[in-house]
Formats: sequence, C-alpha cells, structure tokens
Amino acid sequence: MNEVIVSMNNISKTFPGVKALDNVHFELHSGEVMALLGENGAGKSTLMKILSGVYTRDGGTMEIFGKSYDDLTPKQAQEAGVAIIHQELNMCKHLSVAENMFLGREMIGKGVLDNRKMRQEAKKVLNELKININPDQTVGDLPVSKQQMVEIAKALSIHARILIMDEPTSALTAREIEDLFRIIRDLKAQGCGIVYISHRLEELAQIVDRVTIMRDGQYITDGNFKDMTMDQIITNMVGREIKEKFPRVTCTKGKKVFEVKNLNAGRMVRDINFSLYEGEIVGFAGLMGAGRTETTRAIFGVDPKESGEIYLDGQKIEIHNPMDAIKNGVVLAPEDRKKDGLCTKLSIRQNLALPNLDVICNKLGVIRKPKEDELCEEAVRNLRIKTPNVEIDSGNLSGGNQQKVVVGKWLARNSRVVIFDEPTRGIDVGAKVEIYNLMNDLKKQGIAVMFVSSEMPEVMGIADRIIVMCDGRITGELMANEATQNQILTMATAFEKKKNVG
Amino acid sequence: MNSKQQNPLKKILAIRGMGAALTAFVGLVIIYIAFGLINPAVFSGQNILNLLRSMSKYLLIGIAQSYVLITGNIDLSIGSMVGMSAMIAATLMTGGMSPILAILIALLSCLVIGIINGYLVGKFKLPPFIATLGTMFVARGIAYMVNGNRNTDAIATGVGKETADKFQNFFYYGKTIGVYNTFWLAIIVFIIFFFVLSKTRTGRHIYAIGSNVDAAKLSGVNVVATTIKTYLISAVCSCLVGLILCAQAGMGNMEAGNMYEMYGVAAGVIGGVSPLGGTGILLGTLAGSAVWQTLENGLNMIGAQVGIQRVVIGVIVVVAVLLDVVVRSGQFGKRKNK
Amino acid sequence: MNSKQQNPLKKILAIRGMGAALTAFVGLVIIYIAFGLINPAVFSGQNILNLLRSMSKYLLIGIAQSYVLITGNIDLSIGSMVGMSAMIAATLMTGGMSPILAILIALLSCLVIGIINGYLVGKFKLPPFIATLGTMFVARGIAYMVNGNRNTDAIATGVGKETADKFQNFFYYGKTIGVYNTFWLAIIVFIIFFFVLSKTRTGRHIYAIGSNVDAAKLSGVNVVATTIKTYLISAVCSCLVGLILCAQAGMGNMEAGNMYEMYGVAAGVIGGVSPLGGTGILLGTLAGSAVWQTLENGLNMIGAQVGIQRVVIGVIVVVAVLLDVVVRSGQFGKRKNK
Amino acid sequence: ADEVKATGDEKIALITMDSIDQHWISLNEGAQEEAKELGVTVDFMSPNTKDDAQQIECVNNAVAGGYDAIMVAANGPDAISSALQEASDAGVKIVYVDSPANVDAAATFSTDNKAAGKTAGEEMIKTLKDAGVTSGKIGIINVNAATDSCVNREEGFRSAFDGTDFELMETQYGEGDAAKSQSIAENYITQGVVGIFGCNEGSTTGAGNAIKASGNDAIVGVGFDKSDAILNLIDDGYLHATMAQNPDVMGKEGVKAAVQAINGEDLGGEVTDTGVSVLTKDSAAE
Ligand SMILES: Nc1ncnc2c1ncn2[C@@H]1O[C@H](COP(=O)(O)OP(=O)(O)OP(=O)(O)O)[C@@H](O)[C@H]1O
Ligand SMILES: Nc1ncnc2c1ncn2[C@@H]1O[C@H](COP(=O)(O)OP(=O)(O)OP(=O)(O)O)[C@@H](O)[C@H]1O
Ligand SMILES: [Mg+2]
Ligand SMILES: [Mg+2]
Repeated sequence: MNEVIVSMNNISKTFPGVKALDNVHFELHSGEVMALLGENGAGKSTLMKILSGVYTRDGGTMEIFGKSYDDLTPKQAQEAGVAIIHQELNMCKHLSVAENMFLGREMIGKGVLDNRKMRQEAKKVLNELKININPDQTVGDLPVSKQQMVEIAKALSIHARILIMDEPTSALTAREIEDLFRIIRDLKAQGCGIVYISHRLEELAQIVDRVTIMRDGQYITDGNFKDMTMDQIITNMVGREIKEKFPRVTCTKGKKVFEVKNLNAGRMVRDINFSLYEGEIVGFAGLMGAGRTETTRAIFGVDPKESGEIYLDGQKIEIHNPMDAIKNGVVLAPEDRKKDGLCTKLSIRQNLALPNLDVICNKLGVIRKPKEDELCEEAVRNLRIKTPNVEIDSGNLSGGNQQKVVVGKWLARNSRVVIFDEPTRGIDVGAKVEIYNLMNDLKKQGIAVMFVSSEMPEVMGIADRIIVMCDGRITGELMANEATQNQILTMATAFEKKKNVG
Repeated sequence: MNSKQQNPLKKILAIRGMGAALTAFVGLVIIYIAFGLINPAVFSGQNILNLLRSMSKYLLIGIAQSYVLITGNIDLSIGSMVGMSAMIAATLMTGGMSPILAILIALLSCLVIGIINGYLVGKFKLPPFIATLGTMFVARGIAYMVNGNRNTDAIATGVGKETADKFQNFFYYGKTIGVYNTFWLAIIVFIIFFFVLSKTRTGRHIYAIGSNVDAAKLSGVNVVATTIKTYLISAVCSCLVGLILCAQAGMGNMEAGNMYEMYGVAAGVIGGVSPLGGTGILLGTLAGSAVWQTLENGLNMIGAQVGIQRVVIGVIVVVAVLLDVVVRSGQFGKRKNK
Repeated sequence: MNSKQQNPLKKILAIRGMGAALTAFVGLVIIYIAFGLINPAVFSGQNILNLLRSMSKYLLIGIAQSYVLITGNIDLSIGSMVGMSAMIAATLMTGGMSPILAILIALLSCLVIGIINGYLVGKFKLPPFIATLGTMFVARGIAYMVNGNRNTDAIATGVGKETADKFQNFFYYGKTIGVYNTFWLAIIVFIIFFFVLSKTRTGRHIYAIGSNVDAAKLSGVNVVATTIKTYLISAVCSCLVGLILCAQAGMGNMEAGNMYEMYGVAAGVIGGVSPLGGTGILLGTLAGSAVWQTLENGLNMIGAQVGIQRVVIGVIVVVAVLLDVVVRSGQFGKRKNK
Repeated sequence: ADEVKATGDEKIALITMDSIDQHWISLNEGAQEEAKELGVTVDFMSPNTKDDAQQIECVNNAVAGGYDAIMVAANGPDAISSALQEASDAGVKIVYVDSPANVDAAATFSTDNKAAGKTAGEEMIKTLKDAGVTSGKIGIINVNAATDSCVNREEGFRSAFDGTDFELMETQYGEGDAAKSQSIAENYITQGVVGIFGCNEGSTTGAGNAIKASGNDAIVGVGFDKSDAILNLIDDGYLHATMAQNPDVMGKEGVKAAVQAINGEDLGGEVTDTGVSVLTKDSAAE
C-alpha cells in the first residue's frame, strides 16, 4: 500500500497558441484520493488526458506502476490499468447501456459478439453500484444524470487500478453523489489510486486525502488535504486572495416585476407559480432533474407551453419563442454553454452581437460597426473577459471566459428579467465570484434575477429568496437568511408517492 | 427486466431500426399491388424474376451506402466505382485476359479508391461529401481512360464466346434453382454483411462511430481503421455491381452506374438508415432497394413518362423520411422545436 | 484592443475565411497561367470574355450553394431548379407569353421549390441531403413535364425573333462596356449577396445557425425563417442560371443544369466555404467558381480528353480541401489523432 | 408494304435510346400513326436517359409484359444483344430502328450513320472550298464516347477529311447538352477553327449558337438532326447544313415489319437505309 503508482515529471503540452502544460509534476499513490485542483484552463483535464492516452505530450516523462511510457493510446492506457471518466459525457446515444459499457472491448463468444454475457456483466456492475438501469435501455433515452452514472459504471467495469474522475459530480443528484463517494471509498480500500477533479470545493472534505494544485499550466504545490485550509487552497488556485466567496449586497425589495401563473409544459413543468421582484435574486434549488431547466426553457419560449400565463410589470405577455421573450426584456443564459450558449466557431464579437442585432442594426438590417464595437468593448471590459481581442474564436476560450461571453450577450440590452441557469457550473472560484457580482449589479439596477443552481451553498449565499423544485413541481419557498440545507433537501426530495411506482 | 419471457414478436420489434424496416416492407407491398392492379403483367412470374434480378444491384449499392451512412459519412464515389470496375473488367477481358484475373484487378482498383476514401475521411478528416465528390470525379475519369475514352467492344471478341457466356451467365443471365444468379449473389453478400453489421465487433464499432465518434475513440475504437473498412465494403459492393453491369451488357460502358450513389442513399434512407449516422439495419436497406426497384419497374410497366416518374420518386423519398421523422420525433427526449 | 491602429492589410487578412479565399485566388492565377503556357489562346481577349461569361453561371450557383452550406445544410435541388426555370420560361415564351411574365413565373416556381426545401429542412428537420434529394427529383420531373417530356422549340417561334433576340441579348449575347451582360448580372447579384452575408443581420444569423443552431435559437434567431431565406436565395440564383441557359440556347432544355449542385459545392468548397457550416465568405466562392471555370475551359482548350479532365478536376477538389484542413488543423481545438 | 394485315391483337414495345430527344419522339409519332392505321398496340417504353443498363431493363420488362415484338434502337449494339437474344429465344420478334444490335432481327430500318457522317464532312469541305478555304482547324462536338450511332457519325465525318490539309481537333464531349456544347464550340472558335461539326441535336444547336454569339458566320457549322432551333440557325445563316434523318419513316416501317413478323412472315432480316437528307438554307426553304 501507498507506493507511487503514477509519476509524471516535467510534462509539457502546447496547443496552437496555448501552452496548456508547462513542466508539470504529478504523483499519485495507491490507496489515496488525490484532488487535482485549479482554475478553469489550468490544464487539469489536459494532464489527465495525457495520462489516459488521449493526448500525446510534447515533453517530460511518465511512469505508471514503475513502467515508463512514451506514447500511449487510450487502449494501452486501459491495459496499463488507467480508466478515466471524462469531463464531458462520452456516450453513444444510439447504443444500449451494455453496448456502451463494453465499447472497444466487446466480449466475443463463438466468433460473434456475446451480447448475453455483456448484458449480464453490465447488470452485475450496475447492481454493485446500486444503479437501477436496464442494460438494454438505449442510452440516449436516459436522463443526463443516469448517463453520467453509466459512464462511471463503464470506467469501473474495467477494474482499473488508477481511476481518473474529471468533474464526475457536476451532473449527479445528491443521492447519486453519496453512492459515488461510497464507491470511491471502497476502491480506495482496495488500493486503487483515484484522481478527483472538481470545482465543488465543499465536496473535497468527504473523500480527499491529498491535493495537487495547478495554475496557468504550471504545477504550484501539493500536500495533504488535512494540512491545508480552504483559503490556502483557493489562494494557490487563483493566485490571489478571494475575500468573500459569496459577496452579498442588500437592496430594498421593490415592486413586482415578473409573474408566472399556472405554467405547465410537459412532465417536468407542472403548475408552476412564482413572482420576481425588483432588488432581489430568487434562487431555484433542487436536485438534478427537478425540472428547473425545463421551467426556464418553457418561460423563455424554447419549449412549447401547454398552459399558463406570464405577466411583466403587471401586463400579460405572450411568449411563443425566444424572440418574443427577448422583445419583452426576458432573457436566459442557458445551462449548457457548449450546446445552447455559444456559437463556438464564431468570434467573441459575433457571439456578443448575436442577440443584440436588433439594437446594433439600422432600420434596413445593416450592421452599424461603431455600435457593435462599442458593445463588444463594454462587455469585455465589464466582465473582464480574458482575451487578446474580440475576433478570437469563442470556442478557444477557457470555460469560465466562455461562460462570461454567454452572460455578456445579455447585459448589453435593457432587460427586465434575467434568468441564469447554472451560471457557475464547471467554472472556478474566481470566475464564480465575478458572476455573482454581475448578478448583484443587475439586482442593484432593479432587474429581476432568477438564479437556478444545484449547488446549495451558492444558492444560500447569493439568493435572497429560494424556491425549491422537485419532480416538476414547486415544493417550497424559503427566505435565504432563515433557510437551512436540511430544509431545502427535504423540499427537494418531496416526491409524490405515486411517482415511485412507475 | 425478465427479457427472456418476452413474446418473440415483441422481441423482434424491439430491435433498433426494425420499425422503419417493417414500415418500408409494408410500403413495398402496397406499391407493388398498386402497380399490379394497373398492369397485371407486374404480377407475372417472369416480371417477379426480373424484379429480383434488377433489385439486386440496388441492394448491393444500398448495402455499400448504408455501411457508410451508419458511420455518419457518405460515399459519392459509388456510381463511379461501378463504372470503373465495369470498364476495367471489360477492357481486360476484351484484351483476352481471363475473367477471374480481370475481376481481381477490377476489385483491386475499387479497393484502392475505397482506401483513399477511407484515409481522406477517417484519417485526414475531410468532410466525406467533398472527399468522395473528388474520388467520384477521379474514378469516373479512370473509367473513361482505361479504354481510351471509349466503350469497350464485346468481351466475347477477347475471351471468346464461350468464356464470355460463362461470365455473363454467372453474373446476370444464368439461373440457379429457377432464380437469376444475380439475386443469389446479392443475397449472399447481404447475409454476410448483415451478419458483420449485427453480430461482430466491427459492426458494433460502425454504429458507435456513427453515434458519437469522440466517445468511440475514447473507448479505444480504432476510428480510422473502421472508417476505412466501411469504405472498403462500399468499394467491394460497387465493384460487384460493376461486374453485374458488365455481364449484363457483355461489354464495358463508361457511364455505367451513373447516379447509383444517390440510389444507394435512397434505398438506405427509405429503409430507415439515418444519414446522420448511428441507426439503421440492413433489413431496411433490403426493403428500401426493393421499393426503389419496384417503383422503377412499375412506373415503366404502366408506361409513365419520365417527368411524372421523377416526381413520384422524389415525393416518395421525401415522404418516407418525413414519416420517419414524424414518427420518431421526441425520441431521445430531443427537445421539440416549435 | 486598439484594433483601429492595425495595418490595413493585416486587418483584411484577419477577416474570417479570407485566408482560404486568397489561397483560392492564388491557385486560380497559377492554373490560368499554366494553361496559357500550354495554349496561348487561353490568354486571348475573346477567351477572357468567354471565361467571364461562363464562370458567371458557376458564380451564381456557387452563391446559391454557399448560403446553404454556411448554415450547415446542402441544396441538391439546385441543378433541377436551373432546368425547371429554363423549361418553364422557354415553354411560356414559345407559347407567346412576354419574356417578363415568363421570367416571373419561372422565378415563382423556383421560389416554391425553395420554400419547400426551407420548410422540410428548417421546420420539419429533415436531413437536408434527403429533403433536397427529393426535391431534386421533383423539380427535374417538372422540368420534363412542362412541355410534355420534350425540349421546347425555339422561343423565337413564340415571341417573335425580335423579342427573342432582346431576351437572349439581355441574359447572354449582349455586352455592356465591352463585357458580356451575363457577367454584370452575376456580379450585381454577387455584390448584393456579399453585402447581405457580411453586413446584415440576416447574414449574421446564417453564420450563427451554421455554427450552433441551438445557441442561435436561444439568442433569438428565427431558425426556420433564416433557413427558408437561404433556400429562397438558392432558388433565386438557380432561376437566374436557368434563364441564362435558356437565353444561351434560345430554347428550353430539360436536362439543363444537370450536376450544377455539385459544381456549386465545388466552387464554394474550393473557396473555403466549409460544408460543416459556420465558415466561408463569398469572395472565396468567387475565386472557387473562377477556378472551376478556368479548369473546365483550360482543359478543353489544351485538348485534354474527358477521362483526364475528370481526374484532374477530382484531384483539385480533394487537394483544395486537404490543404485547407492541413493548414487549419489544430484550430477549433479539434483533437489530433495519432 | 401496303398489303400488311393485322389481327389487332399484336402488342409491340418500342424501345428507343431515350424518351426525350426530338428524334425519338418523331420516331414514336411515326410508329403510333401506323399503329392506329393497323389497329395494333405500340407502347413506348424507353429509358429516361441513354443508358445501356436501363435499356436492357426495358427489354426485360417488355418480355415480362408479354409483348409479341420489340422495336428497338440499340444504344450500344453489343450491350443489348444478350438481352435481345433472351427475348428472341422467348419467341419475341425483334425489329431494329435507327441503330441495330448484333442479334438477328426480322428487319432493320436505319440510317447508315457512318455514311451520313461522311456526307456531312464532304458538305463541309465543299462549302469551305467554295469560300476559298482549303486548310485550318475543324472542331468536333460529340455526345459522349459511348453512344454508338454518334461515334459512327464522327468516324464517317473524320474519314471525309482523309487527304485534305484540314486539321481535325480533339473531339470534345458535351453530353448532348446544348449549353455545354456551346461552351465547347466557343473554345474552338477562340482557337480559330474554320468549321465545327455537331454529332447530334444538342451538339449542333450548341455549335450554331456559338457561331451566332461570335458573330463570325464565316465559320462553317454542320450538324445532325432536325429541330426548330437548328432550322432557325440555318435560316439565319449561322449553321450551314444539318443531316436530317427520317425517324418517322423508321417508326412507320418498323411497325409494319413487326406486325408482319408476328404474323409469321419471314422478312429475311432485310436492312433498309431510310436515308438522310442534307438540309441547307436553300433546301430548307423549299
Ligand atoms: N484540444 C485543445 N485545443 C486547443 N486548446 C486546448 C485544447 N484543450 C485544452 N486547450 C487549452 O488548454 C488549456 C488547458 O485546458 P484544460 O481543459 O486542461 O483546463 P482545465 O484545467 O481542465 O479547465 P476546466 O476546469 O475548465 O475544465 C486551456 O487554455 C484550453 O483552452
Ligand atoms: N438533453 C436532454 N435529453 C433528454 N432529456 C433531458 C435532457 N435534459 C434534461 N432532460 C430531462 O428533463 C428532466 C429535467 O432536466 P434537468 O436535469 O435539466 O433538470 P433541472 O431541474 O434543470 O436540473 P439541473 O438544472 O440541475 O440540471 C430530467 O428528468 C431529464 O431526464
Ligand atoms: Mg477540465
Ligand atoms: Mg438544469
């Protein structure tokens, strides 16, 4: 126990225009959970992709179980005992759970695929994890959190001795996270080495033994988790001190701005009623899959509504599509920035301008360049987007900066209601604070802010009022200053009994 | 969960892609009967034999294109490979070479085009539409060049009447158990590739690539090799069709196989193969190629004119996919768009 | 940040897609000079005039296809719309209708096909390859049907020699400032659509859809309307080409425009328009269509035979894109494959 | 041939190279006229485009459809022969119109394409000589290298130039498409040709239009087939002559022969040249 099983030294990696890793040093022991921490773009994923054979390094040495490796393919890495759960979901949506789990290492019997055996094996692994999923189910039909669990099961089914988890919990429900931690502890006891990457620093205390901290592609420090304070960790990650993790400003609650009445839209949006007021941030808490995203989409007109009314400043408004919403001053910064938020092939300029073309263009629909320049410069300045200029492909920005562009798209216009869906998912502590400050600015301007988040501490830290959803319904409402984690959790798990039958 | 107790019909219907395939079969029956009611000669034994023989080439082309489509790519060079293999085989035989050797060389040259396609798309990541548009021109150019920009003479002039007859009977004119050889040939190829796609590791990888190429790669699937394999299979099937056309005509025609790549797409898509990759089964392609051939044959037999023929074919292509999209909409919880 | 102080050349080069467009222009010059060295007649004034006139149709087709490609779709019905508009205009004029009215009706029918394409792809989410494959058959079928499955007589028989001449001169035979009208027509259309794509809201929406349709929708872009617009633009350009071919021949030819959709893809792609959507500028399409026409003209002028012509064209298509991919590889953070 | 008698039950399939060229349409019109006269059925079931495989399918369909005779214009004489042999073995009578294949038929009504091509060549040489031109480049536009009748015309045309000082250029193929053929012709004109030969309707139209576009009517255009557009071009002086075949005669005579063959008469496989007429401005004016 506790011998060095991975040793990476002086690892470097350059992407066109970016030095992602600069002489990085990393060590993993058997039987430990190592947290790999750092800001967005620090190079965590890149380092782990080198270890798992997805990328080749430009320089440095790498030993796994004492054997040194030059170039490595994903398959060779697997054979060396390395399994990785990637930051992004990597599932073939058209294939079944079992087919996905055994992809690339299918079992063969009598010369043909042995589907029965793979199914049995898959079932076994899923049962061990207490995941109730039929191995024959098509993966694309599963909710995202279940897909993430399949991904984890797939990695575990390899029986690897080195397991890398790159933000495994960002799409899991609280109960699933508990199960995952139990599994991690089991594996640790069996002597596996685990690399754990997460931006949810509050999780770390539950499982982590040691931490390695990176910043800007460089190794900063490592050490025992017990020996560091959270503030030290954060300072090392960000390179500066962060005074307040949840900066709160107080405003007086003004008049009612926005009201949703009896909104129904599909299974996940049932009879939703709530109001937003000037000078307050309303947090929407709940477990993954509670239907908050669907609610925001229905309000914004992306998904069709079955029934319900929406009032803005006392006037009833009709929203049939995002265009209607935007026209009325209701805007949404969506949850999945790669999928819904950004045109990654287009420049920052084009992304920032896209929803504001009505303002930027003249009556004939021709773009007024000075106006556009002005808008872009302001957004870059206000949001402190880190970029040499606005002509850069937005897809080349780090996650946090991408998120800032997504938010920045909406700040150039005079909105009345801004809906943020998981605006801080997957971004580092420093960037998080900047997003919070942004929301606070809006609040001060008297704009109604709806803030959906699955991270309890931030909802409690930033929101003035918290609405909790479960299974498509609103199950409770609390004032932030008197709410406790337990109260929220109780409301977030208030499933109707009949739901559990089907 | 207790899948073993399931009723067998349900089990078959549960196979992914089976629904679309069965829909195509039903459509086939309806179309066939409709034509037959207008012209009873459609029902004649000889016509059925002809139908089976003629659909064979579309089946082969359909298999070729389906393999490529399931990986989410496309092969526009299919028709040109057909022409190239027909011309190469015919030119060589007209020059006196034995059919077997000529066939092998034709096969080899198609495989070269297939490898190039596979590398361009799999390895160099060219958009398949462009890569195979290029090889489509190249292969057709070669078809023209092999015999100096003209069709060949009858192959009998080179290998002699007897050998030519043997070759032509083997691929086109001969019958086995009362059905034309062409059909048996296509069915054997169908069974082999049906098996490969549904029962082997390669088949599984083909679906995986079409569904999510990054995920497949990260799972250790050799994307380049698998992509090349699909283009090679496409080349083999195209070569066979070239040989069939060569046997049919007893000579090489430089324009042979023109537009066949599109017919292959149509056969696959009518049978439920998604051009977006990841779904479709060859049973669907079988149905699709039969639909395509029945349409062509039926419209001809009822004396429909060119114009109306094309309109009908176009409408059926659109309707087939429209039905599919409407029926399947909402699958994978795809957020419905208004 | 101080982008205003940048050197103007650098600024031009920084425009997205400009690199590929300039590469295509350089390629054009090289190809042109190469042909001219083999046959000096390539450099003659008359040949340059002919080149400008002939490339005009590829430019128009290229614009049509580029608009659709930039949204990440494709329009396979372009060639058929060309044939359809030529046949409709010619049939009506042969029947004695005034050219202006005939043109309007031809335009209208192309717009109908364009709207159908737009709805099938934008609204009903059919894969564009299939949707427009269907309308490709339908529009060609209509081209056949309008004059009862035959080419039309000379339009002069209907509208009289004088009017026919006016029509033919306007679109093809006449010159303005020493250059054929066809070229001016294409250039005007080019300037308009260049402006629309690069300077207007609609243009931005087109790029946004091609880059990420979901993000575009959530940014308030009307995806259905914009998609329909691109297919309508494609229809308008195709109609113009149909009229040009009709004027050129002085009659309607049912097969007019065959394969033009592919030439449009080639022109766009050679000029750097990505078939995956989101990138490309019309300046590239201009260069691409000139390359395509110069190839066709040059190969012809040096007396190259059909076979070798196709091979050369195929190789150039592949090489153009291969260069582009190699040069840009690593951009967009595409994972490199070992 | 006026003693042809029909029972009225005769079913004849007419399979031409394609179903859209004016030429085939005229042939069909001639056939239908005769069919009406005799009270027999003639079904026009031709491929959409000139394609061997499609034409063979049409022959197969005709056999399956129970026709008593097939009138066929062979796209490729070798290509279609095996299928025709099968048809013949199944007792179906064969009559060739326009272009024969290699299987014995009851009768053939065709143009001798090679001879007609030669006539066209001679016509061009004569016209050029009359204008005092005895040397220079001649351009040739063909459909493609696959259509036998057109290839024969080209061969005949070329043979007429043996021993002259004219330089015949590399043949270019325009797929029978008038626009494409015109581009080819324009390129020829740029290279200073004195004459252009079009091997079929589309090629000829293209050649005429290119000469018209160049404004240089000293260039001698000679072509094949007859259409309004071509006649107009001849009338305006942009084309000198066209070789007009007589497709309607082929159709009429073909039907008669087919009916005779069905009713057991032995026509002995006779080949009838239905001839070409050289249409020029003068002869067309008549
Ligand atoms: N494939 C790629 N091509 C180009 N640049 C890349 C690529 N992958 C990563 N980068 C760049 O390398 C740097 C490190 O990225 P990496 O994904 O390793 O960061 P990370 O620490 O995992 O951040 P996060 O917490 O946001 O996941 C970033 O600047 C990123 O933009
Ligand atoms: N892309 C998708 N495809 C299919 N179903 C989805 C998709 N996204 C969400 N769902 C389904 O919609 C339901 C609610 O979605 P989601 O998980 O986004 O809820 P949420 O309350 O917004 O949670 P969170 O915002 O924390 O992700 C889930 O049950 C899930 O199955
Ligand atoms: Mg990462
Ligand atoms: Mg959500």
